[in-house]
Amino acid sequence: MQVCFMRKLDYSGAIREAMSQEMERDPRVFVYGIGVPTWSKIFNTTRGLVEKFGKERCFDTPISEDAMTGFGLGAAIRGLRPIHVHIRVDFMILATNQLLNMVSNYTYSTGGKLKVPLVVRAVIGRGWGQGAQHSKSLFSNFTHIPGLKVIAPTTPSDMKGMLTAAIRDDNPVICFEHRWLYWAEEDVPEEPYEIPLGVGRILRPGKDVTIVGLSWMNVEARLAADILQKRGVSVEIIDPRTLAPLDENLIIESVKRTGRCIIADCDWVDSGFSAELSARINEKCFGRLKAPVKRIGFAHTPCPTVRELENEFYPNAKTIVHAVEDMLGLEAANLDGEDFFSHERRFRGPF
Amino acid sequence: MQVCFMRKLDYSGAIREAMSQEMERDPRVFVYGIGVPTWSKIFNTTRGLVEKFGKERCFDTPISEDAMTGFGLGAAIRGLRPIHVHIRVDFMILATNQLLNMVSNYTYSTGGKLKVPLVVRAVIGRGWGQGAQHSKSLFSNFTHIPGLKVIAPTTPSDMKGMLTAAIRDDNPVICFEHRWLYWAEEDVPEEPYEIPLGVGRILRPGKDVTIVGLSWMNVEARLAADILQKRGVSVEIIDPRTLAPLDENLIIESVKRTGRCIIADCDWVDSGFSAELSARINEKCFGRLKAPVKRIGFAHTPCPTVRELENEFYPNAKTIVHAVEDMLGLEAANLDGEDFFSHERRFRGPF
Amino acid sequence: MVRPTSKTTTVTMILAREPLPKTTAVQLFKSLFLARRSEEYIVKHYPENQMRTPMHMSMGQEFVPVGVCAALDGKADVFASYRSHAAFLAQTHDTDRFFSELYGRTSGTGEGKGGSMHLAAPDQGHMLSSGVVATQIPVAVGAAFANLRLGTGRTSVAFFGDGAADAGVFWESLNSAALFRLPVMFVCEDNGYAVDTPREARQASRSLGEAVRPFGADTYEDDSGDVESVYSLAKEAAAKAHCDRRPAFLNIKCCRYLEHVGIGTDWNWGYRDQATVERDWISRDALKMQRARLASHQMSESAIAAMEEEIDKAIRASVQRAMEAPIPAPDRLHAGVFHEKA
Amino acid sequence: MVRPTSKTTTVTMILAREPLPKTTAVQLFKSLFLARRSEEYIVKHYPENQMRTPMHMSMGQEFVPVGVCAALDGKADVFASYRSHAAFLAQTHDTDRFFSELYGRTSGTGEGKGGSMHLAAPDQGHMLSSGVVATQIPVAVGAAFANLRLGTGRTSVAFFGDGAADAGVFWESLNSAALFRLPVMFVCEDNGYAVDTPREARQASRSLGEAVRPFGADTYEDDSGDVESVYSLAKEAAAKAHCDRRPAFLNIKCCRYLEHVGIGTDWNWGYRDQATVERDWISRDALKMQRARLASHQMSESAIAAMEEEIDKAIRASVQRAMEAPIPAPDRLHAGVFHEKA
Ligand SMILES: Cc1ncc(C[n+]2csc(CCOP(=O)(O)OP(=O)(O)O)c2C)c(N)n1
Ligand SMILES: Cc1ncc(C[n+]2csc(CCOP(=O)(O)OP(=O)(O)O)c2C)c(N)n1
Ligand SMILES: [Mg+2]
Ligand SMILES: [Mg+2]
Repeated sequence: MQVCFMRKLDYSGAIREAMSQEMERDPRVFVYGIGVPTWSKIFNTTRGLVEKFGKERCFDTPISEDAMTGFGLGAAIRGLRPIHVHIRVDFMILATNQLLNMVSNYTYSTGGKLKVPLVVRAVIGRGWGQGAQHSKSLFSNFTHIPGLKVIAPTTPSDMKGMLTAAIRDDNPVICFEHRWLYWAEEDVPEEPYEIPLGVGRILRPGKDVTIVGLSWMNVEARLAADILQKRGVSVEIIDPRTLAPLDENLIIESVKRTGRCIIADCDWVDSGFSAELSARINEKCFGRLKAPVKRIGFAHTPCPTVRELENEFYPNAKTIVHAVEDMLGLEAANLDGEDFFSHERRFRGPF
Repeated sequence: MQVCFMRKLDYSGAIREAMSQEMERDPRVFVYGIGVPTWSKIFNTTRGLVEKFGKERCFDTPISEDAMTGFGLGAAIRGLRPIHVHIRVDFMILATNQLLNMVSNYTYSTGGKLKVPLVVRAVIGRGWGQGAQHSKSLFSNFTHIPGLKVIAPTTPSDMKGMLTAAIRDDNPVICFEHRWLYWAEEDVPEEPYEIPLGVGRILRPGKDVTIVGLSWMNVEARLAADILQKRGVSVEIIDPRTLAPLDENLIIESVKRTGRCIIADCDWVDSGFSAELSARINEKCFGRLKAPVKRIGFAHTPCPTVRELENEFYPNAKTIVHAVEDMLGLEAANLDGEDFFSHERRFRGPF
Repeated sequence: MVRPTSKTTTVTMILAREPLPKTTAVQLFKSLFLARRSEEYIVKHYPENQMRTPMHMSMGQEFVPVGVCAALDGKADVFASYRSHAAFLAQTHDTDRFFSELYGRTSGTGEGKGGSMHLAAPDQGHMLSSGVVATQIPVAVGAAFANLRLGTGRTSVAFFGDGAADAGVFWESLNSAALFRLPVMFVCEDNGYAVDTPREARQASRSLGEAVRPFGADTYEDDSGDVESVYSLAKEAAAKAHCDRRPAFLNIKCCRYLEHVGIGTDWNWGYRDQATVERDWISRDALKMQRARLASHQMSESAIAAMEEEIDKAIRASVQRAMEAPIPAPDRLHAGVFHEKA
Repeated sequence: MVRPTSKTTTVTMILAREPLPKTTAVQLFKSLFLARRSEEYIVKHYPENQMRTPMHMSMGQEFVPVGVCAALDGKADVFASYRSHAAFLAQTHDTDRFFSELYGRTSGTGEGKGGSMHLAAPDQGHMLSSGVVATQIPVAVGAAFANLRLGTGRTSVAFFGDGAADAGVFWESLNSAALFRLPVMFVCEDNGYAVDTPREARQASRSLGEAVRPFGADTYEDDSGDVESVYSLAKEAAAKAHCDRRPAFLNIKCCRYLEHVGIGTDWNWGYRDQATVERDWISRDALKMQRARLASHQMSESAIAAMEEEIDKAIRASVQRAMEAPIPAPDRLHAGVFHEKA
């Protein structure tokens, strides 16, 4: 009999706990990046680590993302297990050269001789009117690259298990974390555990339409599903959790069952990961679809700052509800009475 | 009556001529980048320019792609019209930060006040066993980004007209050039002309299956079409030419006519531009497809060096022929007698 | 007190010591006051949550852009970071468009699309501010190239923090500017910290100027905290840069009074000591010093106060206009992704 | 002739002048000869088009990695550029895996997947060479961190060309190594050109060492063209780096004899003058000098020739084995994208 101790933990706590437990378990694990031990503690995800593990294993860096990524690669191939943190994916863009030209093919080009146990955490998600340079997601820019694993867990327990698995993985894993998820709470086991990468999850079973949600959009999808349920629409929500390698079957099976699919992404649609999902679903569910696959994502513009345009830019549960209505030929419901998520209830600036 | 003087010109000549004519026409145009006035002249595409326009308008740079991209942006917003050249897209990766965080949103974030007449040329395509760091295409990493225009002309006359249009465009345009195309020759008008960006082209009309080809893959598609024609299969080839903004209708109309579509890309398939094309085609041709859309591209591995594995990595006309056969339920033909393209007939190292 | 580190030593020191004429002193005071008071209004109104954009306040550092922009007399092309309120106002004095942008209005510098981190008035020489550290620096180099080629007579100025010198692109930009012989002004607003990480925890060099010099720039250092000193230094540096066609690097020590982002103080963060900051910086606040200087120029307290009141009134009016200006209509979201031919 | 630019001046000069013991002289000669002769075989066989990978030849520059790797006596982790034939052979002496990789065989360093630009024998301390300029440099810094943390006693060495110093990441890496107090050896194989662009057309600094020093590295310069000089310098630099936990920067002037990529010469390109190169470099070729030194160590011509013949034979055998080794089966394409748990 295995007793499993649970307690409520939020998503940032789950990240912290996964890192802390792995650092305890394995002295080769370390975490670093701009602001990691100081400042905001990266939305609290690194709180307590420097106190517990010291400056050698939890440290700040110069604003040199390019070199610091190469640094992680070098440490990884020489026996350590680095976790590199970027407080925004927009800054990880400075690491593109190392990630695409180096990290992704070190194992392959050495005929499998070198392993690269490197985790790169990148924060995404909407903030306080942050504009074009602090709002990207760029999932597909990395899922496009062979040799990189890409994860984007949604729930705290998924996060803990998958980050643990990522840290133990001998390959580079990019972990996308939507900042609004840091507030999410649920029962999370206390002991360390792994959730294997490459395995998706049915977040909510349903039969009329499948929503494949990415990261935060799963939360919006759940809100949408609740609303739609009241109107008798049964929504299945699939969280791929790992974007590469993708648990394609889980998605395909679901869409074959429901015959309808909406992909809800928190990224641009054009050449986004939603395109890859749609392409695969269309290929594998050929003849089984009752309606065209629908993709939801950012508007195809740079992200504006002013709230009113930002609200147009970002999709949410409403967007999903209306997409489902459209797809099922239902009339658009009046959603005035519904309680949608607003980050303004959680924080008000300055970032 | 408009007389139009034609003569045979190859693809690199077309690029050279477009740049030269625009530099003549407009003193604000200049071209720069590593090796631009020296060395290989970027596969001959910059030959003669420094002699004609001097070092101020055709110059070499330090190996500083990041700064040199910002440099182009600064020159562009302050009245010049730079053309920045990368002898491989793999080196343009070092410019990702400027392209994604800066160049793409300068116009938007200024409420449309600033214009960014910047052309960035990037060479792609297979060389002499170049391996993982000299083989990428990365179309989708840029088509994903609002605010960037992306072109990949296939024929010399398209190249001349589209590059001319790109240089005259007040927005950033990334121009992908497959190095094997430099050898392509055709009749090209002597005088300057524009082919508008965002307009695709039917390279070959047909009725059984549509092949959407990207860059070099159009050449392979034509070879495939010739072979298939002998077996009575009529192939339509569409070259989008501009990837962003995409001439979606041309493609959709074609696929609606043929009911079948193969996308032939010279890039990785996963989250590649082929995914975007497939997603759109499936959405817009819903119910009109006789078979699932098929995507052809690189194997999902880093590019190996050794020729025998490279041959597995890269798709070609054979891949297309077999895909069409598959799709139409034809038996696989024996292609032994066919004359496929081999770069080894054109060059043998060292690069 | 100026510690010049380049060959322009003597000239600079003399210039810095000569008192500036009264008109310049007044001009500098006004510009300083404009920036300071504008930010005071931000502090006041920000909690109303109508300026919904991250605020990286210039407060304390205003004398750097104020001195430099005044020295260049409007003929600057300014490339600044997210911390660019002061740079924007020093260069443009345009509180209308400034507040409109912060309030996200159609009348803003980017019709609300840019926000605090992306201020732009290219017609007045304030190019787009940038929120990714050091990204604006190479852009300034390219603009200098264009300005030289087109003979505009404008000077390209990059403002950035000490943190930007951690970034490789800073060194690439410096090298390129020197190599291409471009008179770019690289102005480091050296407040000693990147957020709460001190320079010593990010840079191994003893002094930034020392590291910059061999790259082929003339380097200048200033820890006076004095707008007139910066003004003189910038004038000198710009003249030399244009004359020799060499970039100039100005390392101006300064102090950010408020937290990294936001309108509060950060004394409780523990990375710096309030008493020390007050002693070393706030006590010799540049605005205060400049106000005192006006008195020494025989300006009466009431004349100064009247000047202040006038500026204050103008700012209040700008805030008011901004609050009343229209919010962009939803369909503006898709406008302006590309530049449309006129 | 050594021109030391750091504080280690005197020691370095003395060391450099003391003749090395015969065993070391022989070892260096063998290693030089191995690299040179291996490349001569490449020149011979490349036209057969069985080594279908771009060749960036080390010829002329071998003394740099040979001296450095010998000085570190196998305890180096080498991070080299695409121009890494000599570095690979100096570190590993493994002509079998070397030629197998060039021929694209399963027995190669990357079972044919890497090719000339991506040589790897991590078990022997040659990490993956890299074809994108400067990319290997920060990786060396991270490896130094791991080596220090894990107490391996190994020294992380980055070999790169003068062109890599154009790149921002070089300066970031230098700064990080100094900041983190890591004994990284930054070894610039300064052949004066990036392809055919001379350093003066890419870098504004008067000397690279001068620019590097303020970043917190000890800097060394050597234009002797002499493997023993490099050896001594590297020994000294490594000792100091470990002792002071400071990075070392070695700028070793050298000359690429052949074209940038390929097996031919490039005298007809016009960017450098054959006669000058011959006078300044080829006439005092490091291999030739070292061979002469053996004679002064009382080695007979026949003993030297026998040694050469032995190495030559070994290389010929490696080439032969490589040509006969199996080509990877098509299904190997998909193998090794990810590291599989054993
Ligand atoms: C490339 C990049 N990495 C990280 C960040 C996050 N960040 C924002 S401001 C800042 C500190 C910058 O310090 P400094 O350049 O000294 O400017 P200051 O804020 O002191 O004015 C950091 C690390 C960023 N904006 N860009
Ligand atoms: C980032 C990047 N930009 C451009 C290139 C193209 N390129 C290959 S080698 C080279 C010259 C490098 O010169 P240097 O570093 O001095 O090395 P050398 O070839 O002289 O050994 C260039 C520009 C590249 N490989 N990587
Ligand atoms: Mg600072
Ligand atoms: Mg060189």
